[in-house]
Amino acid sequence: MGVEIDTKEFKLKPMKCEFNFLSKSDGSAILSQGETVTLVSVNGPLDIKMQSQSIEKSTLEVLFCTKGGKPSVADRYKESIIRQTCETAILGSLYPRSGITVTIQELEDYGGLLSCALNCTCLALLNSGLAMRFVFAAISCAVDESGNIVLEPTQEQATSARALLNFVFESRNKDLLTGFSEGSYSESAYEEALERCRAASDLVFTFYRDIISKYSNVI
Amino acid sequence: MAGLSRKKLQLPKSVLEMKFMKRTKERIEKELENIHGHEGLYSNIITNEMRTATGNYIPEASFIYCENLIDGRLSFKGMNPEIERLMDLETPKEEESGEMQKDVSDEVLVKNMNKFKTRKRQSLTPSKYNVPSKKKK
Amino acid sequence: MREVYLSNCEKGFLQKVISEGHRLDGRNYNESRKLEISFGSEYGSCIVSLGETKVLAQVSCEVVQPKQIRPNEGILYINVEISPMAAPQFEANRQTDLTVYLNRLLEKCYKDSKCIDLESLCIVVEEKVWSLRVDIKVLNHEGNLIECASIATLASLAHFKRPDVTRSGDKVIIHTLIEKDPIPTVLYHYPVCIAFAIFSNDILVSDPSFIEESVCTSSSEEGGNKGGILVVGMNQYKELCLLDLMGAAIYNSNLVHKALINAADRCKEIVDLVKKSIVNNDTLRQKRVKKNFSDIITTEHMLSLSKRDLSICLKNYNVDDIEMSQDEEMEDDEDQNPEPSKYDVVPSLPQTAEIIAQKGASSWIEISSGSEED
Amino acid sequence: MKASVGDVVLPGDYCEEISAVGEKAKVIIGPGLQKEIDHVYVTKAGILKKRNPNTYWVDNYQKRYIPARGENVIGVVVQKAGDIFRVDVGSSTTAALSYLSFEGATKKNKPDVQIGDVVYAKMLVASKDMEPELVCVDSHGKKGRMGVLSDGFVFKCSLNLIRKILNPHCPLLESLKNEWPFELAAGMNGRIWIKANTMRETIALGNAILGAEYLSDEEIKSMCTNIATILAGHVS
Repeated sequence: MGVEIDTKEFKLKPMKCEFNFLSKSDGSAILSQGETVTLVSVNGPLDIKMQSQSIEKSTLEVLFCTKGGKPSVADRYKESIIRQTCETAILGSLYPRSGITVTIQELEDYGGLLSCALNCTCLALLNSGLAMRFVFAAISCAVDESGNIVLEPTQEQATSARALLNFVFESRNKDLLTGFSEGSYSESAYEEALERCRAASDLVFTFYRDIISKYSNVI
Repeated sequence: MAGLSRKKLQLPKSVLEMKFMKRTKERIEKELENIHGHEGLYSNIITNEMRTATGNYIPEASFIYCENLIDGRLSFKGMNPEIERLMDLETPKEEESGEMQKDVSDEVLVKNMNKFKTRKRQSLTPSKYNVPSKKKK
Repeated sequence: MREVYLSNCEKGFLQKVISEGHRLDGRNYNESRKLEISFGSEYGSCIVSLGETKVLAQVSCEVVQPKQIRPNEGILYINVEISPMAAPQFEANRQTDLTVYLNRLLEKCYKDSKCIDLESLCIVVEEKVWSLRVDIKVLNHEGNLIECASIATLASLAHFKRPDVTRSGDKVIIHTLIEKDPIPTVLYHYPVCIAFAIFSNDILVSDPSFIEESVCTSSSEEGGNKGGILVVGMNQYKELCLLDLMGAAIYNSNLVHKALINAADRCKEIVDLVKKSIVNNDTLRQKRVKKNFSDIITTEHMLSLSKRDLSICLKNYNVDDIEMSQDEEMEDDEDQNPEPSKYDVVPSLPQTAEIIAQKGASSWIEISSGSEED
Repeated sequence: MKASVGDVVLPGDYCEEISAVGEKAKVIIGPGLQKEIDHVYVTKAGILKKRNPNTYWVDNYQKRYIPARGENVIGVVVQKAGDIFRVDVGSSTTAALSYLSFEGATKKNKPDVQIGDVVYAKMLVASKDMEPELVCVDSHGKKGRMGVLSDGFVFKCSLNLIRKILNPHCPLLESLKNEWPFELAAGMNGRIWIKANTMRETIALGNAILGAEYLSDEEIKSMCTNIATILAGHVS
């Protein structure tokens, strides 16, 4: 499917990020994608009770907190997606018998919350200095009634879309790390969405590199 | 059977045959025996290349070998005399070699050394130049 | 709750610093850290940061059956949560005694003091009342959580607006925020909890930082513990609604008296700031400017870390002495690229006036009440 | 993505140059890099640096300490368990410090170390699978610069700041050392112990160190002179 996709006409929401937002966490980042804002804190490697330790790699614990108080199943679903992505990204084998806790706090939800949480988690992991195999970037896109792909849909486009697809790409050779979707879509729509999101993930990786360079030339 | 990778000092056979060397002979044989035994055990997994390849990459987990940092414990203006004594012990070497008061500047020294070498080769009478060495205590 | 270790030299040095009239970060005894209140895009959600201590408060409402004993009153529910985000020593969804302590104090200060008019929350007596739920999330624990949490609770309650309700016969219609302007909660008075750390029983220190809190509540070797945390709940009319002491007993009464006087003017200051920030948040909303938590993301926090709010600081160390020229340079290159511009592939910048049709009171035109519920 | 020395690197980038040099000669790959079958991959985000005898590493920002062998650290004694002290060094587990590993310590005369004391020790054993071990003596049994640090004050900071002030070219210590007498111990685990004659001088020292993290060299110098004037100006 080597359809040539030029990256000019891609629409990514403006992203703003800040490192070290929380002084007490080992690594923290606050990221705003468009109007959706998330705050992630990473603590680790920490010591944990015996029974939850594992010999060959560190135990990853992800906690997703919504703004409202009542914990719901949706949070557990988001936690499992984020844990599965971080499990492959973090070199857990370097910190055996220890625990890493990732806490995600939702501050504003105007669509694309999960992909904003994933990108913010990746930035917080970079800030915490934990060894990682690669960096990952989450892109969401919507398939509207007429079947064409809308990248990074706004709240209205998302609610009225036929399907919502989210992809997480890793930075080594842009392989698909995690994919989750809602709604129904055709096979070809899936293929095209995959390619467009993969091309758009470059923009996110360049954003990461820019943020890191902004902070490292100061330190 | 791959020879032992490391050249081991082996006693000559005749010495091993002697009566009093009996016990060491058995020990060496047992050693050889269990090395070969081991090799046979995993030979399908461990290839020779694995056994002989020495990695060129040395992983190093600490920054102290990368950036040459000064020692972490310091004391200034007589706060802790013991530490200051240790600091003076370690740093003078650098200072001396660093800004040692040189009455003869380096370039002049280099020029003289060249002249010295050429004169030595032409005259080939070493006696004249032994004198300075005797002076050195 | 993992162990937080405090070394003897930290305890000894801090006691010495406090007894000599100074404090570690250069503040004097009754000086508090910088207080910032920022509001989110929804009503009733705000982040309060007191120095580096940060707390998020979110108010939500729903219609419930009232209690039998109070058929005509709404319900207020306050819930404090401390996640591992606050500090590495906290474990996930684990009720520590700190959360119970905070919960209890906030309930005393906001429920028992009757600062909220619960009758105005009643829709149908004995059948339907509004239940307000305040969720407090500690984001960063740098000491004095109770003061930061109470300011967050007060600010979010004062900022919260519930949907309007019209009753016709036995039918009750709850209007969405767009149909009818939401109704602000009615607050009789604005109570705030102010915390003081007491050192060796005669020194009163306001807004203790994390290390000051742990040192004054730690038991020193030479017998017992002479420190403690005194929490004073007071409103802007100088009425006392809460007094709580943790740690050693106080035996000279003028200490409490001094604390009450300090608390009075500190509370006045806080309440004015809360009211002012709510007022200018409302004016911004009238002017249709999108206010959002993303505005708290700035690059100057990192610069301020290096200059203004150092955790160890001389009393009159101010950063402007460093030749101003350096500062300008630092600031200048920051302004040129406030945001990584090449990533704004979306033409409309959040701050521009162009407004995307959003929830909220601003767009009246094409909304039918069905499609846009909260 | 391919990276070269001096670049800002992200995890997942690989460096051709290191593997090229690696074919022929010995290469030391420092923190932040990992040799995998095909390339040397970057595992931490920061700036890729190189030092002459084929030493490569990534200078990244980090607050949490991972024990590494041979590093001098500052720990707080938290427990006496049998014949070892448990010392908190800010890593995931507490480190073990045998009471014999002090100068002149024997079974009978035990070193005078209380719970809560601060020690400056060297990390003898540090691997991911084993519990870290500290010692306070060098190989000849001398304590050198290690041992218990009495009074003064200890505070936490990022690992980068430690490497910054211990860098020989950093102007911080140069400009402070002839201002007022003070003593300093910087542990690679992001903890600094400071001690001066008066309380104000100690606070001034802490202020200068923490203030230096995000400043350039000239700004550090002007900050130090500024702090020295404030200190000298006030008799109190």
